[in-house]
Amino acid sequence: MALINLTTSTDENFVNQVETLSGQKISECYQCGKCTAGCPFSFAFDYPVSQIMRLIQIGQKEIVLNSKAIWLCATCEACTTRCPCQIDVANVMDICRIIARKENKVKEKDVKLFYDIFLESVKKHGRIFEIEILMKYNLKSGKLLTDADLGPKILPKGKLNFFPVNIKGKDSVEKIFTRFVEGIKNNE
Amino acid sequence: MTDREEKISELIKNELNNVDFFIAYGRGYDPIHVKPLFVYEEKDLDDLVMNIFCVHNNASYLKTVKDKKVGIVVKGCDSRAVVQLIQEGLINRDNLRIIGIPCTGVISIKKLKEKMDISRVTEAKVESDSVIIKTSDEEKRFEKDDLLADKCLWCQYPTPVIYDHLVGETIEPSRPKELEYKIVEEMEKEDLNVRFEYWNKELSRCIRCYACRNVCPMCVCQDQCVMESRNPHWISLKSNITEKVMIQLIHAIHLAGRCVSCGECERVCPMDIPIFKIKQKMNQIVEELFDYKAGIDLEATPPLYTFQVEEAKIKEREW
Amino acid sequence: MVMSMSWFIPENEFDIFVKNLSKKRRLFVPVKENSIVRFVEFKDGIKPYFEKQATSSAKNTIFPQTETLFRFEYKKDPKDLKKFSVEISETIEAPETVVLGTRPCDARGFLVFDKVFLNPKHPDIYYQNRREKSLFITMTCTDPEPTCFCKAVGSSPADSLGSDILITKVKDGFFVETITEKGEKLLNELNLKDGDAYSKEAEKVKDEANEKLESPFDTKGLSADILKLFNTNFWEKELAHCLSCGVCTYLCPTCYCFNITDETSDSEGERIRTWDACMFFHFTLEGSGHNPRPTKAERFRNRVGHKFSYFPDRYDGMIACCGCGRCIKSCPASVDIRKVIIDLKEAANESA
Amino acid sequence: MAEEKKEAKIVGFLCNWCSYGGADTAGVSRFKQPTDLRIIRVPCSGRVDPLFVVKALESGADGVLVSGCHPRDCHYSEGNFYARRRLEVLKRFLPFMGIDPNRFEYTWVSASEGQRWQQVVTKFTEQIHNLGPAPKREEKSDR
Amino acid sequence: MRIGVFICHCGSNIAGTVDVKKVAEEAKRFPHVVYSTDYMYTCSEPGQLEIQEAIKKEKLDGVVVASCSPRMHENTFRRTVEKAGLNRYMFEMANIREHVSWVGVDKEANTKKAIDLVRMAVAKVTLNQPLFPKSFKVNKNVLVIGGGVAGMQAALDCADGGLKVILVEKNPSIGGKMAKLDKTFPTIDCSICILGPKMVDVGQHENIKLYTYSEIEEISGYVGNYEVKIRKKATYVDWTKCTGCGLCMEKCPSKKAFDPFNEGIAPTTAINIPFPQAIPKKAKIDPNYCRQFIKGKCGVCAKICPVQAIDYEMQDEIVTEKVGAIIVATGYSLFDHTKIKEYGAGKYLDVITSIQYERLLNASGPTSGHILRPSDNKEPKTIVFVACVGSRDKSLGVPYCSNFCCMYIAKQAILTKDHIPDSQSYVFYMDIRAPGKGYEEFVRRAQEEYGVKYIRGRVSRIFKRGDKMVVRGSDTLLGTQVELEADLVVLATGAIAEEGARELAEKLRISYDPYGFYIESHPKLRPVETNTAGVFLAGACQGPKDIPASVGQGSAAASKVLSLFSKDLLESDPQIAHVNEMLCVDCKKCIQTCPYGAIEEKKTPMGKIVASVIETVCQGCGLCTATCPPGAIQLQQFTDNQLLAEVKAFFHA
Amino acid sequence: MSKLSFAYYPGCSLESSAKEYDVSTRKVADILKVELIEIPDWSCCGASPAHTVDHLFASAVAARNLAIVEEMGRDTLVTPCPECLSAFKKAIYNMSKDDGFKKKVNSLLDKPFNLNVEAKSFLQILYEDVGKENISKKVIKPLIGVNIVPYYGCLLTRPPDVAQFDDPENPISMDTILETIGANVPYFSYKLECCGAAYGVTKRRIVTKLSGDILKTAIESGADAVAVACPLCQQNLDLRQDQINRDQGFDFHIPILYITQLMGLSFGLSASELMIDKHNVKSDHFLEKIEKGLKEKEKSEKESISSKN
Repeated sequence: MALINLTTSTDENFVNQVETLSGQKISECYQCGKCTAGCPFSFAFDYPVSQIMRLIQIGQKEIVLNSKAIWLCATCEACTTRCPCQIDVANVMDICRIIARKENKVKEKDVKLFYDIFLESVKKHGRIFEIEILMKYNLKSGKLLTDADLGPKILPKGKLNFFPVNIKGKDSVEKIFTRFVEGIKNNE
Repeated sequence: MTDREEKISELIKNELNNVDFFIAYGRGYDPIHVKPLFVYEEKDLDDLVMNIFCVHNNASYLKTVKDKKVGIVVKGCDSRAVVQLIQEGLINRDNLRIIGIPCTGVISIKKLKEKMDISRVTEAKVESDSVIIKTSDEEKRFEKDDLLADKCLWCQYPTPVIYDHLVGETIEPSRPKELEYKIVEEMEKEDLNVRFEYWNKELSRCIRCYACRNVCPMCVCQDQCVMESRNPHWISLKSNITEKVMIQLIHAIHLAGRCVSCGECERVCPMDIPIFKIKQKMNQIVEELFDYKAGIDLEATPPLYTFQVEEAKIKEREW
Repeated sequence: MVMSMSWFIPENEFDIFVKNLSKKRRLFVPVKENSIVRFVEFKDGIKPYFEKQATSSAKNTIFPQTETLFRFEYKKDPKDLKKFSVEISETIEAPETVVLGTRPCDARGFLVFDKVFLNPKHPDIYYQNRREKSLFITMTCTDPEPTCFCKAVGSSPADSLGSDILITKVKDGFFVETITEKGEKLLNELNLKDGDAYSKEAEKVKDEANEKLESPFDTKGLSADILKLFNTNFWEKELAHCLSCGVCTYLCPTCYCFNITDETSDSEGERIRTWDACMFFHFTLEGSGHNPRPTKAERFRNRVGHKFSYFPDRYDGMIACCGCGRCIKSCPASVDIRKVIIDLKEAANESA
Repeated sequence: MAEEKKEAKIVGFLCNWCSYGGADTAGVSRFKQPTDLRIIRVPCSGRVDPLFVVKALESGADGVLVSGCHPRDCHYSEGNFYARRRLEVLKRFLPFMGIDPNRFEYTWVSASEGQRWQQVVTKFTEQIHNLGPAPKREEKSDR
Repeated sequence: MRIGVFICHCGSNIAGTVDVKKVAEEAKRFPHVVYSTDYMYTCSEPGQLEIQEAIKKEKLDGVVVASCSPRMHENTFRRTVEKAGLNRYMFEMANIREHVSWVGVDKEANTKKAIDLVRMAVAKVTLNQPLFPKSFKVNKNVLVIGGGVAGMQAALDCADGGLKVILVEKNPSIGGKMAKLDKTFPTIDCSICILGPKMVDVGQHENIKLYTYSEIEEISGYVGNYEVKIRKKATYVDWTKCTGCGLCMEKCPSKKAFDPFNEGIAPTTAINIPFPQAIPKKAKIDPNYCRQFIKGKCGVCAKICPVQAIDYEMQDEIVTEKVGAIIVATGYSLFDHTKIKEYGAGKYLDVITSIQYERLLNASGPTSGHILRPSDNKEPKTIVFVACVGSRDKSLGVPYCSNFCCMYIAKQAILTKDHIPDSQSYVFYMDIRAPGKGYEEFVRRAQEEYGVKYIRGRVSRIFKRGDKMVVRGSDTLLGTQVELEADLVVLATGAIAEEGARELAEKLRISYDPYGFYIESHPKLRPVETNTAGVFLAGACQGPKDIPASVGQGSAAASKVLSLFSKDLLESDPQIAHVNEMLCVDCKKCIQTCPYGAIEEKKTPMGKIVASVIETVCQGCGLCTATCPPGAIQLQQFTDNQLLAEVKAFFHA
Repeated sequence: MSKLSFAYYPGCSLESSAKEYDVSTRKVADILKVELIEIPDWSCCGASPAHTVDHLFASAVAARNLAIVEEMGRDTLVTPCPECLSAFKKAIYNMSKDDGFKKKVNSLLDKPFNLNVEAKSFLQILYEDVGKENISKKVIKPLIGVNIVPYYGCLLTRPPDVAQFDDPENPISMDTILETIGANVPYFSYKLECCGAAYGVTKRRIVTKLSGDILKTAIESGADAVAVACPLCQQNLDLRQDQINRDQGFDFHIPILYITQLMGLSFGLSASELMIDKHNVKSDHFLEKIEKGLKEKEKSEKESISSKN
């Protein structure tokens, strides 16, 4: 890790932002490492979860928001369940993703892309359309062959729908999306 | 005499040997005014009545006759005062003989007064759900529910909660409990300043006669009450609004968690000030906070004379 | 007493009469509030209520529940803080006052007050000032109630004693007659119609009213009977249901007892006079802690005794009760003073 | 200037062991506070009869504050448990009589919590200033 | 009255932001004030002299000093006025330093506030009454509750000082936790070897009366005069006869009884002597396992006992003792590790607690000091110690540090290496807390000399893989997950309050913190006193502490008792409740709420039943005064009228 | 037992890739007399993608369905899918904790959700409402002779404040059901370890590592099959088993079956009825083992009867 100049890089607003949005008091973390110890994704993270907590404590916004870790957390809740300080750690990770998304800092583009396509599908049909999601993802990510090997395994089973299920109330679902976006605009 | 009156009369007759006197209800100066009847000997029973006009809470007298053996006729609401007094150790159950009267409600004279001139009533009777009042010049028939005291409309204790003898069958509560705090809720629809002025206006009529306090079965200080004792000097003897408000606040606070909702304070007010509302607000708070109603459980403790280390409904760090 | 002169106010002009009365002076009228009626100062928008006897008497109009007798202030000598003087400022407040709508019983009540407060040897200047500047316009009681017993105490529904003006409701309006000079002076100011034409009708109304009422008991020998039963347990049994509150005394037109206390804050204060009631424990509580009337029976005995024995014995047989029945009507425990007296006489006879 | 600076009439009942000590700690630490509050020392918040609050409000207080040891920390082991119940009841009761419940607060401040005391005083004083002077009852002694 | 007012400048502390001259001038206008002045340092000797002179010259009968907090100098000035002949309670203070000059910046507003505070103090002192303390005789026996090392030390010190000591221990033997330990840190000396002689001293001291297997049933009274009811639990063995020969243990057919002394790591017999060094060394029957109790027949011990001490019909017995002071030394318990599901909740045989491990290490333990793991009695080679199990864990309700775990882990790791030279120990820790004398060096030795590997991070999960226990933790220094396959896992369970601590506190009327540890009077200056006069604390009942600290507190508590008992008479604080019998209506509310049981009913000569304050029991909280509806019971010096006068003085200014 | 009846939320996966879970759930429910009324016009719960956008938004997407259940007059939403379950439970939890949040959520919705509905997993219904006694009554072909390890995944019991079901560290609901239907349940230390969840598409390496560890531990525990209650877990462990083998160098062929499928088998339903044949990993061997176990049991019972005779 490069030198961190705490004088110039500490962002107290970021600490407050995370605390407010998550409802968690980050300073309660005393770095015991139990979250990291139980995190199934530790091996894949660039910063283990306890270090993410630490980085938030000292206001290292850039490092946190640009980390892979926040995108690779699958919200399995092991950390939250075991935290001796009763911090909802998974929620904090979630909030970091949300902030990163808002600030357009997305280290794991593919993960975000997948999420976006997923939600697009929900917005469009009211439910997700699995094949469409996979195809779009492959196209947009440029990883055309993602799970291509699975096709022959699953397609013959006749389980996947080739046409989307459009629910009757899909308008009302779409309205959740539009109202939410409007709400954000109005707040700004 | 009605059957019920015969029965009560008989019971009192038999019990008179066990007590110094019995407190029942007797004929007053007209058919709608009943008085608390102190029975010392059999002949006093000639005056005995038991009807829908027996509004008084006879338990109000118990505090003044602590050292006597007393018999008492109580309705459901009255009995709660008896329970509360025993619970607080203010009277001794062993000194009491209790005749319980299941009750479907008593008349509010104030309500009746609003509906007709009651200065010359010659006869009053109840026919199923109607009340018929005859005066020298007219006869009027009312729906019973229109005349009942407010407390009767949400009564949950039509049958006394404590008694040695019960005259009549147990009555299951049938009135809607939701109405209990209706008068409170209606008041709370108003803004703070409207409430402030409301009480200024209503309480300005107070003449400091202390009837509300003296009739209150739970006001055990009586002659030593701080409302008039001047020591400690909580209030002066002035008849200004501040002191009048203070009087009601003292009453409410001293009664918090002890008030049995008999409504006597308001009934006796010669100036018709709606002070029962104040008590009911306190009762509502106590019920909400401590899940407690006074005068139900002989073993309970009034909530302000005890505590829980962790209070379920009081937030600790709000301030 | 002057010759009575009479006027007439048509029904629809009565409001104007009321308003005119209030122009130069303080006017008290009975007003209905919730289910009760009491005397309050008239202001625009107030609707007087004359239909029934007022719940409380009119005594507050000249004998307020609280009055400041004087204010005082301790002043220190700045040169020697141990030395101080007391400055006293008088506070008699006695505006011209008219009380409209009293009943004969209310007006008669003040005669009892007068005996006490206008005692020539030591008149009470506060009462005296106000009494002199007050005037009572009484209404004939055409509708006596079953609790009324004014006849038993020597009055009647059309009694004018104690009033300055008497008004009697006749068919089309109000027949007005002056009883005192003060009354006449006032009515002369007001420019009313002549009332002679209605005097007969009014007399009839009064006679009818007087007939409506009977006397429930005879006061003869009562004073002695009370003294006879003084040390018996009659009182305790008879008044067992009394709550010892102040309703009867505070609504009573003749009860005049008071208390005097000082209220001080910092170095100034006031001496106040407030109503008191013989039904209260504190009424006779002595500084030592001793109380000659510790129980309610003794206190009620005093009330009856005072009204029907000690007061008449002292003041030429005047009974300190005007029979208005308020104490019966408003008693929370339905104590009936008539019954007490009837029972008392019976008990006195029996013990004889 | 005098207008702007007009002080509110605020009285505080503080238990001797915790809150009065907390106010002392705030003083020793020079934690600046608004000057409106006058403190009355009582041995325990359990000593505070709710009637004192009522009396102060009726006497013209714009705000009343009661402060004691944190529950479970009472010097007299139980006093503040009773206080908590009684003051909570009072707080809920005042608005029924038309008295703004925000004119009365009760709180727990320990002897070591000087900073907390500063915050409580500042917040409460601000709250009372925002409410303005308490409405006065019209004293027409109606004779 | 003639009241004098003295306004202190406190140098510039007050005078800097308060116009003290103006305050003094203004005070002259207050009723009853006949003298008012300001002074640079009122608390200084000349300042005090000035007050005394004024009292004499101006014939003052009340004094108000406006200066610092009464918590600072109330007693100083009370003594001052007393020396001038005034009753010490005819004095009030206005706190214009801590509450005014130090917290307000606006001099004008501060001055106004100071004037108000002085006015309020004057209004109050006007109503003050002279009060006089009462003297009462002291019973010089002392009760010590708890026979662990702290309680033993306290008992011995008191007994050596000539006091009669009643020592109550709830277990069958004294010795406490220390008796179970193998060695002690940082000296690695044998625990029972140093404790044993002390236990014998306690057992044999002529001034110590020992009640073991006994509990406190009820405590009443007050400092100098406590009455204590003690429940002697039935042992089913007549201890006056039992010689501790142990024959019964040999023959008892029920051999699977739970052994609390060995922490359940091995069974014992239904009739047993807890351990060889027990004091008193007497047998007792555990009826939960005894066949005579379960099946109604057996009676082997009764037959075998050479002195016929067995009594199956024995009942609990209540005895009463009178004492003048109480030392509470009830110790602590250990966190129940079965609450932690991710560590197996006690289900894995090879995950044990450190106190169990202590018994495994101990030569008189079930394995005779050989470390054998419970599942298969094999010698473990890889041992993992997990720190902070039930410490520093908010989610388990134990946010505090248990104080001594770091040290005993180091000790156990060292001993492990001594016992099994080819073993490797690991310690998962978060911080090492070793602030005592020689402690840090000790922990360093564990790492440097004994090769114990310390891993900084908490363990997330323990599970079984084959016959190994997998410990998954993190190494936060590396920033990574780590996993260890251990033969034995030792959980360093933290200290929690003793079971029943809260109930005992309520009996003693002392306070406890949210975790059940007892609260001392002052955390720094009165560490072994409680807020209840005559009750003192020693050892871990006040908070987790190690042996030297516990012993130190035991001695400290004993010295407090000795100094308390150095007088034959005690004085009671007269600032207590007083009943106006005329006003009392016998509503009993004060009796019901008094936290001290200091109010009783009595009959006046007139036959009236009224409340009556037991003056020596009343602590002056005033709850009764706030409770009494007619205001009949008044806390002197804080009466309703005095407080109302203060309110009035402020609002009617 | 009176008939149980619930509002049923299958969720998107159960409509397509996890159809067999839906089918087996409905069949098992039918046999156990649990009425599942599909929520009319339900929409996607939002799952974890919605949570990365905004919690308000995520709660609204979920709450739309809860509001419909309220409209149905039902008080419980039942879903087999833990991901959906978690979305609903979190919405309810957050909304009931904070009134302001609730108001904001409802402002995004056409119809407000008034918190009169709770969400439960179908597993919870089986374990708590139906109970093992009632399940055992329906077992006609107990799964004798096979070892099955239960794999719960992350969200059924976590975080405990939200989930309010079973033990967060050592759940036993599936263990109990498996034992009830006759299977042998070996100690399995990976009950709760994450399979990699939704990263199957985007981060295959992560999934194959985590899922591989689970399979490895299962096989070391002696499992013949893994019981699951989550469509994502099933997909990762079954559909991706070949990817796992390839990435991690394993050669596993262990059937991954829904708990409902296993129950169905014990209730006498056929493998094809339960769509067991639609899985990637063949279950033939596993099924044979069951048959064999049954036969052996019958045989031994007969023997014991004849020996008694």
